[in-house]
Amino acid sequence: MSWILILEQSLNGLQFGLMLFLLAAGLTLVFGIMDMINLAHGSLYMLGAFFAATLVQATGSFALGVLLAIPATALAGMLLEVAVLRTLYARDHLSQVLATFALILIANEVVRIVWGSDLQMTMPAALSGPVQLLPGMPYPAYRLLIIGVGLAVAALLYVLVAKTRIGMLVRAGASNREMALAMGVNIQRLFTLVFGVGAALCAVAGAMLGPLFAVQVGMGESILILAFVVIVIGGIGSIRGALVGAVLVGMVDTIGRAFLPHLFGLFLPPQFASAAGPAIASVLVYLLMAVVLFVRPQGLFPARG
Amino acid sequence: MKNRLLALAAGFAFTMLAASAGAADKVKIGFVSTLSGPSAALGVDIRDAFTLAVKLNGGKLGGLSAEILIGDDQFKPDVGRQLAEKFVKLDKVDFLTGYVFSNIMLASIPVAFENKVIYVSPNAAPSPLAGKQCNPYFFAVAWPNDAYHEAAGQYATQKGYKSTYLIAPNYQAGKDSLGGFKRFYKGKIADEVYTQLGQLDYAAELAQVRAAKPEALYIFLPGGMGINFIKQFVASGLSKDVQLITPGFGSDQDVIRPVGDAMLGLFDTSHWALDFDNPANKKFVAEFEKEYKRLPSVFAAQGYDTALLIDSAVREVKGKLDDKEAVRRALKAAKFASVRGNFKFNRNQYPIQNYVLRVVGRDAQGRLVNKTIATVFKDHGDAYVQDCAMK
Amino acid sequence: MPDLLEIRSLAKHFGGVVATDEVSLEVRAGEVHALIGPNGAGKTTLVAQISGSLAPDAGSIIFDGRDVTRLAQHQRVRAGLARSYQITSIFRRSSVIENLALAVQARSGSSLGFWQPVASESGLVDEARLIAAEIGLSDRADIAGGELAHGEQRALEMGLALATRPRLLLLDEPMAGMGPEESQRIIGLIERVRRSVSVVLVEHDMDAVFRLADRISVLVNGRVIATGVPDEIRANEEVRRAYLGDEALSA
Amino acid sequence: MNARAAALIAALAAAVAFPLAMQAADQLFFVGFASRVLIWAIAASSLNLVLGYGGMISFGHAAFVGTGAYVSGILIAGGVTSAWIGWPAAILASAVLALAIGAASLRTRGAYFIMITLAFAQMMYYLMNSMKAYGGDEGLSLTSRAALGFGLDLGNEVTFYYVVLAALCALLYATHRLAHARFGRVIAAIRENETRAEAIGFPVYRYKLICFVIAGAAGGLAGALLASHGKYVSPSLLHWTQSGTLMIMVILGGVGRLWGGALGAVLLLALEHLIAEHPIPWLLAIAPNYPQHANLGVGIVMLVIVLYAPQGLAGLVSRKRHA
Repeated sequence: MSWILILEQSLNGLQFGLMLFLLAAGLTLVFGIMDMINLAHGSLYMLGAFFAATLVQATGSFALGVLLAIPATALAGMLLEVAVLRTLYARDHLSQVLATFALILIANEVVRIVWGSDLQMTMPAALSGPVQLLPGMPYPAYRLLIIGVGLAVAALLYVLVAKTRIGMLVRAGASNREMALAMGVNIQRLFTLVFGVGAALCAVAGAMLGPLFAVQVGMGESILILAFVVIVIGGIGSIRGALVGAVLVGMVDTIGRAFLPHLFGLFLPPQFASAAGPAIASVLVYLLMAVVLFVRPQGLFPARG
Repeated sequence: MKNRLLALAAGFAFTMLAASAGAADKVKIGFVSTLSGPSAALGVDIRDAFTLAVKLNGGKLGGLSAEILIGDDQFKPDVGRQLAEKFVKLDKVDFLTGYVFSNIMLASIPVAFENKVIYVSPNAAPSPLAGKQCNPYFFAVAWPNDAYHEAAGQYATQKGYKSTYLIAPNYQAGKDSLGGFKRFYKGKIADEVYTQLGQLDYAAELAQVRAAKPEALYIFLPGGMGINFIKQFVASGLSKDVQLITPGFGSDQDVIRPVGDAMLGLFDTSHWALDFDNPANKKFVAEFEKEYKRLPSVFAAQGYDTALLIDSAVREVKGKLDDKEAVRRALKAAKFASVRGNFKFNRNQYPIQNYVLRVVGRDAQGRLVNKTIATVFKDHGDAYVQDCAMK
Repeated sequence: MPDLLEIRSLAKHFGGVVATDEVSLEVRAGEVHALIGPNGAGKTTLVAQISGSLAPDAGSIIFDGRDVTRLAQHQRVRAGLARSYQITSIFRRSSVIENLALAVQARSGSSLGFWQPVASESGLVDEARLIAAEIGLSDRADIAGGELAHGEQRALEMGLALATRPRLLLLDEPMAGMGPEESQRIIGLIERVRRSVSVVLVEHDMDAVFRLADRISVLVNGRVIATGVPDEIRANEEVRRAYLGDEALSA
Repeated sequence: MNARAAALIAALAAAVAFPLAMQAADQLFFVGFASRVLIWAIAASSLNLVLGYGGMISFGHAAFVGTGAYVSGILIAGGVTSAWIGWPAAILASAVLALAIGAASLRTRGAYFIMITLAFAQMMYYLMNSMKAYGGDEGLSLTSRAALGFGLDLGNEVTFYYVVLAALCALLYATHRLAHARFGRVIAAIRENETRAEAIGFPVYRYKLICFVIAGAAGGLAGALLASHGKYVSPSLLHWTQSGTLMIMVILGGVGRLWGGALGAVLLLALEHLIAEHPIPWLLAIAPNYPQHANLGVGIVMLVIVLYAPQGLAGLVSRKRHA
């Protein structure tokens, strides 16, 4: 096993983890501030990808299409918040779970009616080749772009949350909802805004991953569960926890899939290793979650005391 | 409580009435295929070609008016199975057909077998059904699951590739494919990797390929998987160092359309090509393009042949579809002009036919198409027929 | 009198805030021990640690000669340590009798009965009726907890604790939000109960405290600054300064 | 009371007569269909046990149904066809899984609990997906249904239907007994006021866990029946959206009501069938593809129920989590 291979797989893990972070960040804020479980978050990711695929085709420019898809998805998210989700904050979790599960069904069918079950999205031609990172180690340019965008958005989010007044309110809300409520100022508008930001982050993830995966109905359903795992690991309401959790999950998943079967092959009989390797690798992140839960039930970076 | 029960009872009664109304002098086909999701192009091509054949036939199959019930399995075995259940038991179809993917078909066709409904497979032809589990109610119209891969292995050997890396999804057809390749490949296998069926991100696998430094890379990744893989393969820069080989469907029109110029020069093996020079094929390609404004893929050719085969059998038995033995004999005779040219059924009801090497190039109008270069196998059957007890 | 409850150097922090600061105190068998202090002094936090719903960071709790620091709340209840809540916590949809019968059920044998209807166990209901009579709710026995008047709910709140047959009752502001008349009812109830049960009483109503308590501990900023009989507390300069002053004057 | 008893007897009589009528009409498809509906009724009723009776918002119930299906399917595929071995084994396996998942997730509450049950169930989905020995994502096709003995052939649709019906009735009767027994009172109390239940001396965690395990075990039975019914098991049974569907059934039928799960399953599946198979002509004229978008209707109905008719969600766990 060469170092280059390990490095390359780590970059792949980082790329996946950063995209997971974009999803988990919005989700964890909504949890933290509104104490609301939103299963339809994955639908916003799907919507973002469909918007992006459509707009990239319509404008003929990848960058422009993606940039337009972000506010479009944010708007859709805020509309959803105002129309439906707002009434759910005060309700019990069961209602939230059911209503947002219903939203998934609705979103899937609406997308199917509007766009059909899937769309093609192509990456910009200039980025469809490799970049020579190190001697002997070319890396796909597009994946580097994803890593760059992920890091930039994470930094932006950090500045937004740590340095601005809105960020201060958001942090206060995440760590102490009653206090945020007591502050009273435009709390409703703050919620809508946070929701819009969450949706925008979904759109970034959906648009960036669109050319790598398929833009299709139901694309948000599996990745949503991984975002939950990230939040459980990172701690509800914590952006920092979401970042650490997401990168951890991305790394563990990618590296596990890449190396575990070989690792098992070193000290287990081959027929067992080839069966157990992929099986364990596929559940590795869930085992990680179980361990974190056992050691730190509130997650690695609990936002609340 | 009572009212709700009444409403339900009424619902069932309604359903029954509606279902019991059926005509006698027509042929009913249940067509289940993958019609949505990233791999939908395959099922859509089969469906379009099948319905085209029926349309060109004046809406009839073997002289009987044809009713085609279409269902989308959504790439999910359980959905495919439920549709089979409905078509066979509720709609009481005469033939079942359509499935693209072996796993979905394998989950679904026991329903047909148990109810003595013949399944005519337009694509999937897994090895177990060729050998020990061969079944009188199963006809493979296209090609045995291993065949393309055997041809590809033969080709890789002829080219003298010293080491080849193999990737296939972790399911029956995937195992069959790599088994087929290895049967005829004499070089070294660099590694043999099975990925999740339906996987779309291949970053991790590509990194492993780079580390293994093989001379050639053989992939069996149908539909959306292959499209994504080839794009990512090109993006990773591996295409400079490693020769990619695919089975025929792996670089056919459904892949060429989304991937584009990156496909140029790719070699593949197939039992059919656009440029096959026989009247049936010329008519098929022209009519297909006229109807759907796109070039047919190998899947379309298979769907078209499937309709023609059923047509010939229904005509042969003069519409007496209840005589299953007669229908079987008629199907096995395969008295129709196939777009692939000559072929015949082996005793396991899998085809014996030729396989060719193709390369992606440009046609006269500058479009990317597969061109036939050479014949790899002549009158090639499958390796499992000796295990089949059927005569 | 021997000590029924002994608390040794109990400590609890929330982040940087010290909620319980090296608290040590003893409750003697048969006494009513009042716990007073200004809002935020850590009284409820202390009760939570004694009852077992909150784990202390350090220190130990000895009940009847047995270290119960590591025991779960339900185990302490079975050992005879029951509590009532400052904010009424009853089963609002169940009737008074059902509320009490449930508490009786909790201490009478296993509840892993999956088949025999609980309604057929007359013993549970009979005992629940006795307790209903004790707390003065006999004529309201079949009313749902949520529909009772506030004072009645407070009585049921205490009744639920009593139904577990405790030896030590932790009462967290039993008279919270009550008018004088309703308070009298609860005071009367405590007077009756104290004959058989020891009581830790957290209460803001100083009249009630000084009328009921055998001894009083004063908690300020998580620390016990004084313990003694009512007259000692009344006379304690530090207590007057820190807390009692205004109210004692106004009383 | 009398009206209820009459309705009960009428419903039972209809359920018993149904397959005979269908057989007479040569519509065996509907007997198979009804068996499937009843099996889902068992699954939904088992979820109702934990969701409605226990007040735990478990979003991973498909894992228990799926595990039961796999265990019984694997046994049949391995030649152990006896239902007397396969079904108890399925129930036991699901119970053990529920014990493990419950023990970990019941330490948390609120949104955490929902997410963790979801995640662990999805873990089972991926695990079975990658278990090549048991079919992987291809699923496991069985050559026969389980064998019951006593001259009963489960391969016969009508016999199978009656066995499923008997299982459902047994489960509902047991649930009825349980709800009125000591244990039922305790979990009802925990659902209503967990803090107080602990404070009067009930080991709340243990009771919740037991309830969780019983529900998981009953889900395993549904899975075992499902494996035999379709003679096919696949990981999609374990997918988390399947848990969501089960939840929809329970809500439609009535959370915490004895008949809730069964009613919801019948309602949802019958509706799905009617929409797909018998499109309304005038609606078809406006929206030609509407039968393919049945889920849109289901989603909207669910949303409206949750938003505007919360009292319709009877027995709802109404307490909101407090820190």
